[in-house]
This record gives sequence, C-alpha cells and structure tokens, in this order.
Amino acid sequence: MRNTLKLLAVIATLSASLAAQGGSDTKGKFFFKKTCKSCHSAGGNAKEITPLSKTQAQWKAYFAAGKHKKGTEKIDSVIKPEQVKDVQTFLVNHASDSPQPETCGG
Amino acid sequence: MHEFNWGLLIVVYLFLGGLSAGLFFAAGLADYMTVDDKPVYARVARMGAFLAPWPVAIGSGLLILDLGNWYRFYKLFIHFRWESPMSIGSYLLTIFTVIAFLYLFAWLTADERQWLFSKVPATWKQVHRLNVDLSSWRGKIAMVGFPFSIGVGIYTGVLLGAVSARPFWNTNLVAQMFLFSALSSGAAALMLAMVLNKKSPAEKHEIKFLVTLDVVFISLELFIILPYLIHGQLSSLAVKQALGLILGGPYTFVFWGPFLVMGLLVPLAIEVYELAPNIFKGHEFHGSRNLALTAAGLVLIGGFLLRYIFVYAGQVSSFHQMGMLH
Amino acid sequence: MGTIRMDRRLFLKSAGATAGAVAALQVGCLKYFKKGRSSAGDTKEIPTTCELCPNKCSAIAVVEGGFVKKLNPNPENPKSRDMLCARGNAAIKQVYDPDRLKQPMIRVGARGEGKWKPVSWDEAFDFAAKKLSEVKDKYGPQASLWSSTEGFQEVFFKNLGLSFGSPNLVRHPTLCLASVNLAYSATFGTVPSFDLLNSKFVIMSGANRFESIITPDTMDLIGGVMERKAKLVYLDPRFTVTAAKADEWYPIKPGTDLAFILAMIHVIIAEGRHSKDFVATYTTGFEQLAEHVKQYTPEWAEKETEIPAKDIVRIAREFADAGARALYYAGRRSSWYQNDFQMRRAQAILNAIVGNWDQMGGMVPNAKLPKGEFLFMPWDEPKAPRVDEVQKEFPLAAAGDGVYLKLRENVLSGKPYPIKAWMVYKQDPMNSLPDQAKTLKMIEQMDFIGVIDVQMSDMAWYADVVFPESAYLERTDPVEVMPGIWPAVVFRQQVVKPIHDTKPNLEIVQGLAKRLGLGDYFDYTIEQWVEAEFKDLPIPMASEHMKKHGVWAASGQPSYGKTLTPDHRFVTKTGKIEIFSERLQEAGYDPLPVYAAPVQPPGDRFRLILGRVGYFTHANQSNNVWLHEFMKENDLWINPKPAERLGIRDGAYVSVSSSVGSVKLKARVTGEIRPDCVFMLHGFGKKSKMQSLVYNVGASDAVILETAWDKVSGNAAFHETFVKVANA
Amino acid sequence: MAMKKKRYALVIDSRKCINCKACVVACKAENNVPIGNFRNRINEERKGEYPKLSINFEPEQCHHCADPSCVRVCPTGASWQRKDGIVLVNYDECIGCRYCMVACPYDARYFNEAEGVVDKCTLCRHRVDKGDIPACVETCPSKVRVFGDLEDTTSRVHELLSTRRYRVKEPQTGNGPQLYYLL
Repeated sequence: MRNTLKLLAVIATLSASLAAQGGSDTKGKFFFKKTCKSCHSAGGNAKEITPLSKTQAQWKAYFAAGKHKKGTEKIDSVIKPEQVKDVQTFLVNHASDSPQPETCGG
Repeated sequence: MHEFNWGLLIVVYLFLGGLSAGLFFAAGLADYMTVDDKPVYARVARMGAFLAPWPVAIGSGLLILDLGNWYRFYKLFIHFRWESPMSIGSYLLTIFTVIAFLYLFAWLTADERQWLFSKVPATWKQVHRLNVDLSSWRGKIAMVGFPFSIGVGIYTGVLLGAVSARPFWNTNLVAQMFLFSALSSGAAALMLAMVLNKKSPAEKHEIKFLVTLDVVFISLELFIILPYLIHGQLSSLAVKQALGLILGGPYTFVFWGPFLVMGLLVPLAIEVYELAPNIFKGHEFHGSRNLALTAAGLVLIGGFLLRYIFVYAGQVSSFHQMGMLH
Repeated sequence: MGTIRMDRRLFLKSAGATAGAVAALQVGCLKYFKKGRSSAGDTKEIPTTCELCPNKCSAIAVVEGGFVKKLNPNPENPKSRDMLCARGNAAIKQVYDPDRLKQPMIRVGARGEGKWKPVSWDEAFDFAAKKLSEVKDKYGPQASLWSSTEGFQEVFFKNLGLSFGSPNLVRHPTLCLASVNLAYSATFGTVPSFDLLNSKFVIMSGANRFESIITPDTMDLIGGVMERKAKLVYLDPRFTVTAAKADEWYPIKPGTDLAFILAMIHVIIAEGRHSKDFVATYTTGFEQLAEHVKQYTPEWAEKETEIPAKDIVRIAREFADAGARALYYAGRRSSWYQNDFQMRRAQAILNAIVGNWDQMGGMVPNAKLPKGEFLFMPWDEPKAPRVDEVQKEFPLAAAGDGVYLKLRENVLSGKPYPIKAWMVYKQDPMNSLPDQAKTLKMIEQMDFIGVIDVQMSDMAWYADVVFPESAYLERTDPVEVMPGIWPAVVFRQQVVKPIHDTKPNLEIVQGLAKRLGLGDYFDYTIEQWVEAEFKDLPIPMASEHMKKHGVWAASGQPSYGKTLTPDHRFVTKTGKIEIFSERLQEAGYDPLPVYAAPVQPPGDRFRLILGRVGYFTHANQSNNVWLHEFMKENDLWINPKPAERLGIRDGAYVSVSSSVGSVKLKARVTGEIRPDCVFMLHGFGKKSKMQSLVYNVGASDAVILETAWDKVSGNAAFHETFVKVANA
Repeated sequence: MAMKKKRYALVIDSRKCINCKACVVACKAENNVPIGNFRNRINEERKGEYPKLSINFEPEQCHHCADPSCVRVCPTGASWQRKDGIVLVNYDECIGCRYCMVACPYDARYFNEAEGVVDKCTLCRHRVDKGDIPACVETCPSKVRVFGDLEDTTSRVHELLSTRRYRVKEPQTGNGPQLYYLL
C-alpha cells in the first residue's frame, strides 16, 4: 500500500511530460501488468492478452482506434490517459513481429 | 609421474637388515671354522658378533620412523598375520636382533662386561644379575641364530617379492638375490672392519677366509641375477616390460654400471685375482689390504644399489597399460 | 591484510583437536577425521540451484553443523539430468575459498597495485554513491556504464543502472552467443532447443560439447552416440574429446564452416532431398536460396574447407535422409569469426529445409511456464542514446545487451559522449574481452570503478571499491523459469548463512540506491520478490513446494509440433520461417548467407584458436582448489611439424605474440591440432594476486586476442587473431 | 535376522566417459579427500598421429577385489574387507607402513600425510549402508558407472554382466577385481 501511494505520487509528476514524448517501455510494462493483466490473464475475466497477441501494425491500429471491449468503451477509460502511450510503447516493442532477438538470461 | 610410496629410508632399512644378517652369518661361520680343533677365525667371529646387531637395530629404527604413525609400531606385535610378509618379518627381525645382541654379549670379555655393568646404577639389582659369562654358549647361540639370519636376509627380498602387483618384483628369485647380496655384504663389511682395525691388523688367513666367503656369495648372487634377467625376458609381457626399466629404461645405467659392474664384477675380479694363484698354483695368498678394502667397499655399495634399484624400479613397474593421469 | 583462513578442513580439525600431549592431539584428530566420514547428527538437506554455469542444475546441499559438506544432484529436475558436473560439485569451495572477498574494500594504492583498505558497508556505499553522483553531476547519468553477466540477481543490478538514468547496460551475450541467438531469431523468431536425446544425425561445428561445458546436451548426445542411436559428425581444427567420441571428425580449415554448410544446402536442394511440404508451408524465400546456393558446389567447398567433396555429398545426403531427426547443432559460446552470424544463419536455414522444426529429435521451440512478477515502481527511461550506438550500428542486435567491443571503442574515443564511471557485476571484462591492453586503457580513463563479485577477479583488482557478494549457497535468489523441451522452474534458496561480511546483490544494490536517492525503486525484500513470483506458477502450494523441492518440472512427455499448424505465426516479419530475410536486407546485410573466404595467416604466423575445458569453462573458476588440481597451468598446443620447424620442444616455454600483446606459456607439441593453428585454454594468467592459484601462472588469452567482431550481431570474433610463436 | 548375502560391484561403460572429472570432485567432497590425493581418477590414453588419432578415458578407483592383495599384506589387519566385498582401512589400526599401497596393482590407495594413515575408496559405504549409491556413481553426467549387488539377480549390474561383454583389469595378479569394464 505504501508502495502504491509513493508510486502514484511519482507517476503523477512525471507522466505528463513523458506521455508527450515516445513513451516508456518500463512503465508501459508496469501499467500493462497492473491494469490490463488483472482481467486479460489465463483464468481471468477476459481473454488472455500478451504483447505477442498482435503484430506491431495491429497494436498501432488498436491504439489509434482507442477502443476497448470491442469498441464499447474508450481505451483511456480503462487505462489512465497519461499511461496509454507507455502501454502502447511496451506492446509494440514486444509484438509478435517485433525484431526482439532473444538473449541469454535477464 | 609415478608416486613413490617407499623411499630411501626403506632402501637403507632393507640394506641394513641384510647387512646384519650377513655379519651374523659370517661371524657364526667363523666361529665354527676350526683347524685342528683350534678356532683360527675367533677374531673374525668376535668382530662379526660385535658389528652384527647394530645395522638391524638402526634399520628397524628407521623403519619405525618411516611409518605414518611411528608410535603405533607396537601394533605390529599385537597382531600376527601369516599372509603378510611384513608381519612375519617383524617377528623374525625382533628375534634375530635379540639373538644378535645376545651373541655380542657372549663374545664380551670379563673386563668388558665389568666395564659395561659399571655404567648401570648399583641399585638396579635385577640388571646386575644379567652379568653372566655366556662364552660357552657362543656356538649354541650361533646355531640358533643361523636360521634367523638367513630368514632376515630372505625376508628383505620376500617383502618385495611377495607383491604380485609389481611385475618387477614378483618372481621367486628376488628373495634369493637379496639373501646372497646380504651375505656378501656381511662378509665384505666384516672384511672392511678387520682390515681397518689398526690395533690388531687382520692376518692373511682371516682375509682369505672372508674373501673366499665373499667370492662364493657374489657368485651365487650372479647366478641368481642371470636367471632373473633371462626368466624375465621369457615371462609374461608385464614382467618383460618391467625388466625394461633396467634393460633400456630409467634404471638401466645404475643397474649395469654402478651395480653390476662396479658392485659385483669388479670386486669379484679383485677377489679372484687375490685367491686364484693361491688355490690353483699353491702360491701364498696375496692378502693386499688395499685390494681387500676396495673390493669390500664396492660390494657394500653394490649391495645398497641393488636395494635401491629394486625398491624404486619395482614401484614404477605396473600391470597398467594406460597413463596414470588424474 | 588480516584475514581468517576459513578452510573447511582446518576448521574441522581445530574443532576436533583438544589440548593435550602430542599423541593425544593426534589421536583426537584421528577421531574427528573418522567422524568426518560418517554423517553427524545435525545433517540437513536443502535443495538449491547451481550458479556456476548458465545451465542452473538442481542440487541438494548436505549441511552438517552449519557447513556445506556435499552437493548432490537433484533428480527432480529433468534439465539437470540427475547430475552435477565437476564445477557443480566444487561450488562448496567457492564458499570456503581462502581467497574470497570477505568484506568491502576501498583501493588505497594505484589501480592494480593491490593495496586495499577493509571498510564497513556504510563507508563503501557512501564512497561509491559519492563518486557516482559526482560523475552524474558533471557528465550526466549516461556517463556511467553498468556491465553484468546473467544470473538470477542480475535484474537488480540492471535496474539500478536504468533507474540511475544510464542507457549503458552492457551484458555478456556479445562475448558469448549473441550471433547464434540473433541468427536463429532472425530465421525462426526464436531460439529453439535441440532435442539431442532423440536425434539420429548430428553435425557439430564451432562447439565442443563433450569437453568444454557439461549440460544436458552433453549427456543426451554422449548417450545417443555411444549407444549407436545417433551419428555425430564433428568439425574442429583440434582433436577434442568430442572429436574422439564422434563417428566422423574433420579437421576443417578454420573459418570455413559456412562453405561446408552452403555446399550441404547445395547438395540437398540439387538432389531434391529437402522437406518440400515443410518448406512450402512454413518458410519463405526458398526459391532465392535455391538460386543462391547453385554456386556453392561440394568441389568448391572442398577447396575452402579441406573436407573431401565426396564426404560433403555423403554427409548432406545422410543428413537430409535423417530429415526431421537431423540436427546441425547451433553451439553454445560460439562467436568465432566476423561472419559468425551468417554462418549460424546458414545452419538455421539448413535445419529449416530438412524440416526438423518442432519435431522429435529436431529443433523444438521452448515451452515456457507462467511465473508471477513482482511489480516494482517504474522509473523514467534513460534519455540519452546508448554509447555503443547499437541502434545505428547493429540495428538488429539486442539493444538491451549492448555490443561490448564497439562500446569499448566508443568509450576509448570518448564519442559520442564520455563514460567516466563503471559498475561491474559478476563479470570480468579483463579476461572475457579480447585485447586486455585496451580494457586497461578503458579502466584508466574512469573516474570511478565499482565491482560486485564473490571473488577478487582481475576486474575487481583494478576497481576503486569492491562489494563482496555472498556466494550462491549463502543467498536466496529470484525464481527462474527454465524454458525448454522439458520446462522447469528452479529456486535457489539460502543453504548456509554468509560466513563472511558479504551481502546478496539485492542488498548491495539497495545500499547504493538508498544513497543515490533511488531507494523507492528497490523498496522490497527478496522474500517479497520471490513470493510474488511463486504466485502465478502452475504449481499447487508453489511457495512450499519450491522451498521443499527446489524445482518443479512439467511432467509427461514433451508435446512436439505445437507450432506446426498452418495458421501459426512465427515471431518474424512475415510470420513465416524466413530463409530469405527482408529485415536483413533492409538493414543492409546479406539476406542470404554469402560466403567470403577468411584471411589466412601469413607464413610465419598461426591462427590462435581458443577453447574451454568443462571443469573450468569460465575464467572465474580456475582458482577453485578442487578444480585447479586437474590443470595447474594452461599450455599452447602446437602441431609437431611447425614445432620442429621452429625448434620448439614439448614442455618448453614459448612466447606467443600478436599485434596487441605477447604472453609466455608452455608448449604442448601434439598431433591433436592442425598445423596452421595454435590453441590455448581460457582462464589462466591472472593479474589478481587474490586468485593465488592462477596468479601469474600460464597465460590469459585476453592479452593477445585482437579486437574483431561479427558485422551483424556485434559478437566478438575470437578466432581472428594471428600469432607468432617462438622459443621463450 | 539372516541378512541376504551381498556382493557390491561397479560396472563401468568407459566409452561414455568424457573425462569431465565430476566423479573425482564429488568423491573429494563426499569423503573429505585431501588436496593432492584422489580416491578415484580417470586414466587417459592418447594415440596416433595427426589426423589419425584417438583418445580413451577409463575411470578407475579401488576394485574392491575378491582376494585383495592389500588386505593380505597388511601387517596389522588395518586393511580389511567387509562381507559385502567393500575393502576398507581401519584408521586406528593403520601404522602407515604403506605396504598396501605398494601391493595394490591399481594404485588405488593414497597416504594421508596429515593423519599418517593410508586411505582409499570406501565405495561410499556410509551412503551405501543407507541404501544410497556412491557419490561418483550418482553425480556422473553421462552415467558411466553402475553400482549394484552382484548377488541380486534383479540388479542392473547383474543384468549388464549377463548380457554384455566385459573385462576386468589385471586379473593375472590374482586379486579378483570387481570393477567390470564393459566392452
């Protein structure tokens, strides 16, 4: 709980400036896991989603449309508007056709 | 590189044990040799008796020091393991050493005994009771001691020869070789002592006796070494390969040069040269002191080298075909 | 330096010895000595995970009276095949090594002089934080370099670097297998496992799996080959243990493996032996390949490789006939030449066209297991571009790993910007990078160097402050999922309490973070981290299970062929297996492997080839007293022919020099190497006096290796150095 | 309770040995073997000339012979043999004469300098008596060694020796070695 509070404080001050620029992979991963995965995971309320679920182009198109739940609601009603860019960055970076060569460990 | 489990101390010990056996044997023999019922070699016997116990005593001390746990040597005497040459040898060696000291004691003059017991505190009454004249027992002690001296001489060879794991040792001839080498070393050491004794220089007939004895022992030793080599060549591959150690290996030089030529053939030649004119042509025995000293010294070195070669080469020899890398 | 020698034997003896007469003392010792052989009452068995190589075998530590007595293999982990290698067994000595780092130390003499002042952890943290902050204030956070090698706790170190604001994390892959990873990723979108347990025909080159490292691949293959279930063809300029056990060994001309592979592809396609259905369904670019390899005939390859054309043809046929159960083995640490990526690509393509993908006995994409994640507070992405310019110079490489040699060049030139602080975790750039003189220069220009390690590596020897890390047997680490044909989860838990004043890496990172104002990003304990990871594991009572067993493996037979559905999308640009790679073409590389003959050493020189032996493998283990017994110094293998020409005798010292350095070591004149190469083993000739067994003994290959790298992956090319050999 | 007779032995498939030394280090740890001494080893044989070459490896340790010469020559009975065939040293009785080392055809024994006694492979009797297998057998990556009871007709060693060809080393010494090398 303490963590989360601190976190929110820091995020609030930083996110505005970052969202304007490219978006943060690290933060995107955090928000994706925190927000999206709470439903979109195996055994969750919604279909499991990973970055590999779509290609880079598909993710870009998805975020351009900005719709969630088959278009019934806007994406920034689920993810905080200032976090959308980060999540998009993360998902695109790790999409099913992303040139992400495997590495060793870490 | 092969690790030597037994080193120089064992070589020295085997040599000294054999030396004592040889000294005792020669001394006893001299005691028995009489001309017209007169003990003509009594001085030789007395010298031998005086020398005989010491090498084996020192050798046994070295052996004990060489043990990993010297203070446990007593364990040798609370077990008897008839399959173990070392177990049998320990008893043999102990009995022999006691006999050798007893024999020495029997050769002491009354004055010498008095001097010896004067060193013992007067209060040690029990010890003073041992101050008895055993001179009449000399012959009997020698008789009892003969088999033990032979036993010790053979034992130093059996200790190695009984090891089936070492093809270099594992022939029946090693025991005899060591025995005759021991006897010849004893005779040579006695000769050395007699000749070097400035107070009462050795007489020619005494030197002749010892030279004769030595010629016999060296010849016997040679007649064992020859079949050892031939036998080895005709034996199984492992024995043949083991003999390679002295026939084209690390011990070849020391075997053929210092040991066989210098330690056996040269002293034999000297001794034959001294003896032959006397025996075959009836000339007076030369009795050259210098030649006797040279021959005796060389025989002793040869005796030592034989044990050195056998202890070291034997440990290198193995049935193993593959390298010994860890 | 006042250090207590905590040798295990010594401790046991002093514990067993009581005062008294000499004999009594000896008897007392002997009593203990005997007791040491039977189990004492307080024996505990704690499962853990080996750290001495990347394989991460499961072990059970036998702890007696607080001491690790023995490590036994844990049969529950299929990936460790119920074994521990020599190194795994010797890990005990890592803990009780008298040379170990036992407390934090700050350098007081000149760098490399070896004068140290033992300090408290607070002093060490304060010192390092001050220095790092100075660099940050003066040059910006990107002026710090964070280099590390894989390990369960590496994540904390990387996160410290990132949260500090530096993009300059540089990891080991470009000194290791980045070229393999990139080549297989470029072709299949992933790096598969090789099902050697079930393969029927294996070709191996650029790897020495029976000798250099002992992993499941080693065991699977030796079993298969020796029980005549598999055939092994092996290419190596040196007669290794693998060569000795192989069915066929070819002393290939170094650097020509690509010619051999291309000729094989030529034969297979020319004779129509490729798997036509598979190629049609799952791959793209086969036609271009067929056209491309027409030039690469076996007769041409014979001239390049010195392998007879008839053998190439026969091997190609046998390989294709084994089809799904044929494997061209990818290798492990495998970066040898400047064309390494393309050579590995050719292997991948060869594997693809015989249709061994996702087949029993073929290449199998790794099955994974879900694992929970501890969500820590994220930081801002570092703003500066990487100093090694990976995105520009190596657009396809794994940017997060960096390209080590290019990075060193840029650091030395100060472009595009200066690097002034260097933090190192679990890595020894002094020995793992070629051209040690350059690394030393790089060290010299640092304002600050901090090293976290278990022992005083050569890198630590040149540091300003060393942070002693607890050995793996003294730590609890993050949970690791080991993907593979038989995926497993492994857990490394503390077996004994640290015996010296050491800390696990997380606590070292936290100590630094706190003083750098980054404490909030590391506000958790290892227990919290681990419990979060246990959460999503597919194991009932995961936490309890992992603590009790140390490992969990998916049971049952592996399911092959999961990706063999026509709608399966490979993680590539086209979604297919890319024989012809548009992505490579776009990046300016050859889209299909093009052969270029390697430069040959001039008359009086030899190509220096390197290798490892399984009981060391990595340079950080040659100082282990139990392993050191097997090899006390390394030597230079040289063929009798050139040795005779040069008058070099077996066992005599020779000097070996390249354009960057010269070393002295013993010659080993042996027919077990080609006449145009010389060989030496990695891991000797240490500069650190706290590597006392190997300090200044033998030679370090790093001194004479020249800087060269693979063009695509940036992977260091370790066989591109020509040396002169002469009697020393 | 009458125990069934046991006869422990090792069957060794040398072809699978890659000289990785895991067995040597495992033994060192398990039995606290001093630095410089070894209870087991891997013999190495390299032959031929470039490029016709061969290397053979052969793990070796105490053969736990049927009629062990080390036991025979021991003057104090410190070297002894259990009924199940395991040859051992009674450290309290050993005087350190090293006769057994000289007498072992396999050089399987070493002298423990610190303790002044001879020591050797115990076939990990403390593990075996608990029903475990020796450390060298357990840790071996390529499973070169198979441990078992020859008297047990269901054991793997029995099966291997019934169905495969094998040899023992230096049988001519009369020791009756019980390390069986598969051919």
